Amino acid sequence: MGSRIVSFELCGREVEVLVSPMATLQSVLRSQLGYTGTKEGCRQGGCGSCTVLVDGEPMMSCLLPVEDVEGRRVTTIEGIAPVAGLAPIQQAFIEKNAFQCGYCTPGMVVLTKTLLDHHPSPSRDEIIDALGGNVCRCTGYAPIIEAIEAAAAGATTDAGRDAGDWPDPSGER
Amino acid sequence: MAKLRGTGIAAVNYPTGMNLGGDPSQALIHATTSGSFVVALSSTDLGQGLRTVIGQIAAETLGVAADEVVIDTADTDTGPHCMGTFASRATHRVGNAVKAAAEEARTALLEVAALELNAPVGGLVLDGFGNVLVAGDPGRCVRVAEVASKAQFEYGRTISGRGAYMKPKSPVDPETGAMDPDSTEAHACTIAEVEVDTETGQVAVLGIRSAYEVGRQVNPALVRGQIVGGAWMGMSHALYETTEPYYPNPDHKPKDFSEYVMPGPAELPEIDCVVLEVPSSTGPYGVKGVGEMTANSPIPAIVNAIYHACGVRVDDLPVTPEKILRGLEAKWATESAAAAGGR
Amino acid sequence: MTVVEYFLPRSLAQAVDLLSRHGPDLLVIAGGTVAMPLINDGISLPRQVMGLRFVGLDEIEPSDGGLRIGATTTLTSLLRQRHVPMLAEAARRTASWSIRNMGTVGGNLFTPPPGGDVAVALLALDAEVTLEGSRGRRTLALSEFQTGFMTTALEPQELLTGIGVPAVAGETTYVKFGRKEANTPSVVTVAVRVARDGEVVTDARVALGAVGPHALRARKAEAVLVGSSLEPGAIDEAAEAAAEECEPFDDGIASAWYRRAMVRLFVRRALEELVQHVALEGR
Amino acid sequence: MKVAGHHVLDAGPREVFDAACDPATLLAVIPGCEAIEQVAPHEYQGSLVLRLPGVGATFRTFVRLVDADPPHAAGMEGRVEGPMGTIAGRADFGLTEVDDEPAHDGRPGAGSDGRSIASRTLLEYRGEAVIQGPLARLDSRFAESLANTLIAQGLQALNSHLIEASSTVAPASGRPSPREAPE
Repeated sequence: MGSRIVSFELCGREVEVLVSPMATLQSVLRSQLGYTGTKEGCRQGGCGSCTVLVDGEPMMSCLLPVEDVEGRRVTTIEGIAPVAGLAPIQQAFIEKNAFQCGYCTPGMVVLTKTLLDHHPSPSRDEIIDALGGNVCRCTGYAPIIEAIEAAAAGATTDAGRDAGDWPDPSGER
Repeated sequence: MAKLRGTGIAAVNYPTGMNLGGDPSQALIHATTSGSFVVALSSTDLGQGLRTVIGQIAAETLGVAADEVVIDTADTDTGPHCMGTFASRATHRVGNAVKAAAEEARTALLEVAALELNAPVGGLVLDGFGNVLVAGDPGRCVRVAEVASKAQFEYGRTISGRGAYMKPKSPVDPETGAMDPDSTEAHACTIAEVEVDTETGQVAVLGIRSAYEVGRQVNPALVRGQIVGGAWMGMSHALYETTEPYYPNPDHKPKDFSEYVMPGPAELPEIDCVVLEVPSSTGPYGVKGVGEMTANSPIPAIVNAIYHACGVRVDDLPVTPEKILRGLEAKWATESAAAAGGR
Repeated sequence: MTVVEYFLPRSLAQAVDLLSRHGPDLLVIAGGTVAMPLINDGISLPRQVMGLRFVGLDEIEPSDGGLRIGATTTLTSLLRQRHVPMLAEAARRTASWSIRNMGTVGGNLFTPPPGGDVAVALLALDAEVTLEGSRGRRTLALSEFQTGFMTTALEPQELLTGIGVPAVAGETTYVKFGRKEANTPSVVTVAVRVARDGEVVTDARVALGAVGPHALRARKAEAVLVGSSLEPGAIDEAAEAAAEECEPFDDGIASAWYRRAMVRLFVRRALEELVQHVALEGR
Repeated sequence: MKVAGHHVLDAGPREVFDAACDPATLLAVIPGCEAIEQVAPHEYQGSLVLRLPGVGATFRTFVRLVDADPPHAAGMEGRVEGPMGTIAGRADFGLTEVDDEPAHDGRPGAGSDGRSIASRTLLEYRGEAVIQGPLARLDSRFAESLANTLIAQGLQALNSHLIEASSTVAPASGRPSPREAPE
């Protein structure tokens, strides 16, 4: 009872999905549409691991009834990268080792990509304010802030997906 | 409004792994037909990077590229035994087991390659890029992938290895109390700089600078990540986090991220570290553990810095602004009483 | 999730009609930042819910030197308006970027302490709320709207539709103090507004957040300030009065003892900041 | 959950006690009370509608007066049941006649209109309740703060009702209109 079809634009393509009333966008993305890059964290709007963009603005998909995005444009981590290679902020995350366990990373990347879209050269205060709702328990934020600053300064390599940053396994550094 | 600055120092010796009733980890490795190697473990990666460093140790020992190694930690019911991921033991214990398994698998690989190249096993080397070469005769070589395929389709052999490592139980000497509880110890020293607002009791951590001696680093980027993240977490334990509230009523325990107080990006101090490498005699390639210890020395260093800044010694964590204000009030009361008594 | 029907009316008339037809068991949400955590946790188990995202109450308009703020205006929109800087500052210090994109100004009036920081600024500005239902429309001072912890003067058949902010009379300061800088629940929030004739204070508002069942006015502190020249003695006395009349509580963020101490401190700091600001402007 | 407090009411203990036993009065003064009926001597059941942020719910209530010692003391056992869970407990009330002193708790509404009142009652209450179900997962501050708010609102309404009853011959009925802004 009460199920309805909701349609919206997801990472550049139109989707239609039959949802139960007030299912969260986050659960629909993961369980029904297979977009598992958006993580389920606290489901309280307190951790940011479920961050997605709605019409280009970051929102917590765990607090968003999917009916509320009817006709709107939703972008998840799956839609952040260009067709080939990585977005500069993704490359910067790799180069600055801006993750440890990786659970917060999709939300962080979606958020910081948007930050740079809004503010190509963000101030330290703007970075801090933007990150304030996304919890990282591993890195202590330092390398994430470094990654944002590097991406803003255009100071990442433009290498594509294959550019690993692993130390040489032989141990010769 | 007074803002007082102080500096504190603390050091830690951190044992890698635990004594337990014997502390084993085991590993199995086999080559697939395509020449990649699967390392089967029950040691769980809980986000610390175990799969990365274990993969590096396996690749280094096997003589293949790191991306040719698949770490399978799928199932603790069916995988080789491991005591678990704790006490910073995995790189050392699991690494030793994987290294042993990789050595056996490498020998099995070279035995088949020797048949292909018609050369003695002892005269073969792996170049780390997927080739087995005859030493001194680089024209004679064969791809690892080809060896792996032929082992299974032509020779009917497995390319595999078994590895086990165990820290034996060390009983306490009833006379002296002596025992050997750990295999190796890592060391660190932290200097913290803080600023205390005497009106709010808030502490701002300005800097956390540390020196770490962690044995041989398998992955320096991960080591640095652990140290920087651990410094932040140590600061968080020192000043913010608690599941037991400091107020009388346990009902006030935090239930979600809006109430569980921890620092955000604005509270990030300047974090700096240097890493020294003194290889351990027992770890694979000389490793020690660097996980848990990184949150240790920042805590007493910060608490000492608070004492240095404002003369308030708090000995239960976290050091909340309220504890500092109450400590300052008690201190001023004592001082004014002493001043009155001295008159 | 127990919801069997989720209504998304496209106009206020539709929303009012739905509410009168379904009665008070119809849970009304706007940005969802208060209700959805309770629903996700299985604490609130509504069967019928009405979302206000598409009713068209999300505009901010200048009005008689003040503002008319639609109830479902997002905190981000409030942050971006330039007419009343204190409201922009209050929005800026509320929650996080993503939450501000969802949470609404109207919803902020229902947020239990230690949240609800925008309400504190609105209280200092003598804001009034517009309530509409099947029986018509009425307006109420914000100070009369919040009646207790999580309770308001909203009747079962009514919706909060807008907030009116009169032209700002006097100078304002807004201070939010939490355990951390960004995205923090309040230890205490202080919003002050002082109107002066020359040096003498003719009207004063001291509003406090997170130290009572809802945003409070420190009326004794206000009385101390009126007639004073904001001299240090008057500021100290007002701060002391505010600390005495607030009703702080213990929670995981801070104890009642600490909150009261911080009311004393931050009312003083807010008033001192206001004096400094005025001195700079006067030069 | 524990609640305790006191309140000064602008009527004598007998009037207060009788009003508190009158279903019509209770309907008028209990916040959100939609219906109330007496099902046995000193036993009432009814329904309560609370529109709380994030929660909209009707609660079934059941209250029994026990250990009544009119007009000085009474105990009350009760249950509130709703989709969020159940609150069950007991509260004890003491009523003491007091001199015409300023209100003890300083709350507005208690004799604050300057009118001379023949006698006043200090009402003291102390209650303890067990919360079960989803509601129990909230911080106890929520339930306690909400209970204190509802008790304060109920007693304020009761006081207005008592003042009104003493100044008019006919007993007041219906729910009090929402208070207007004093300005």
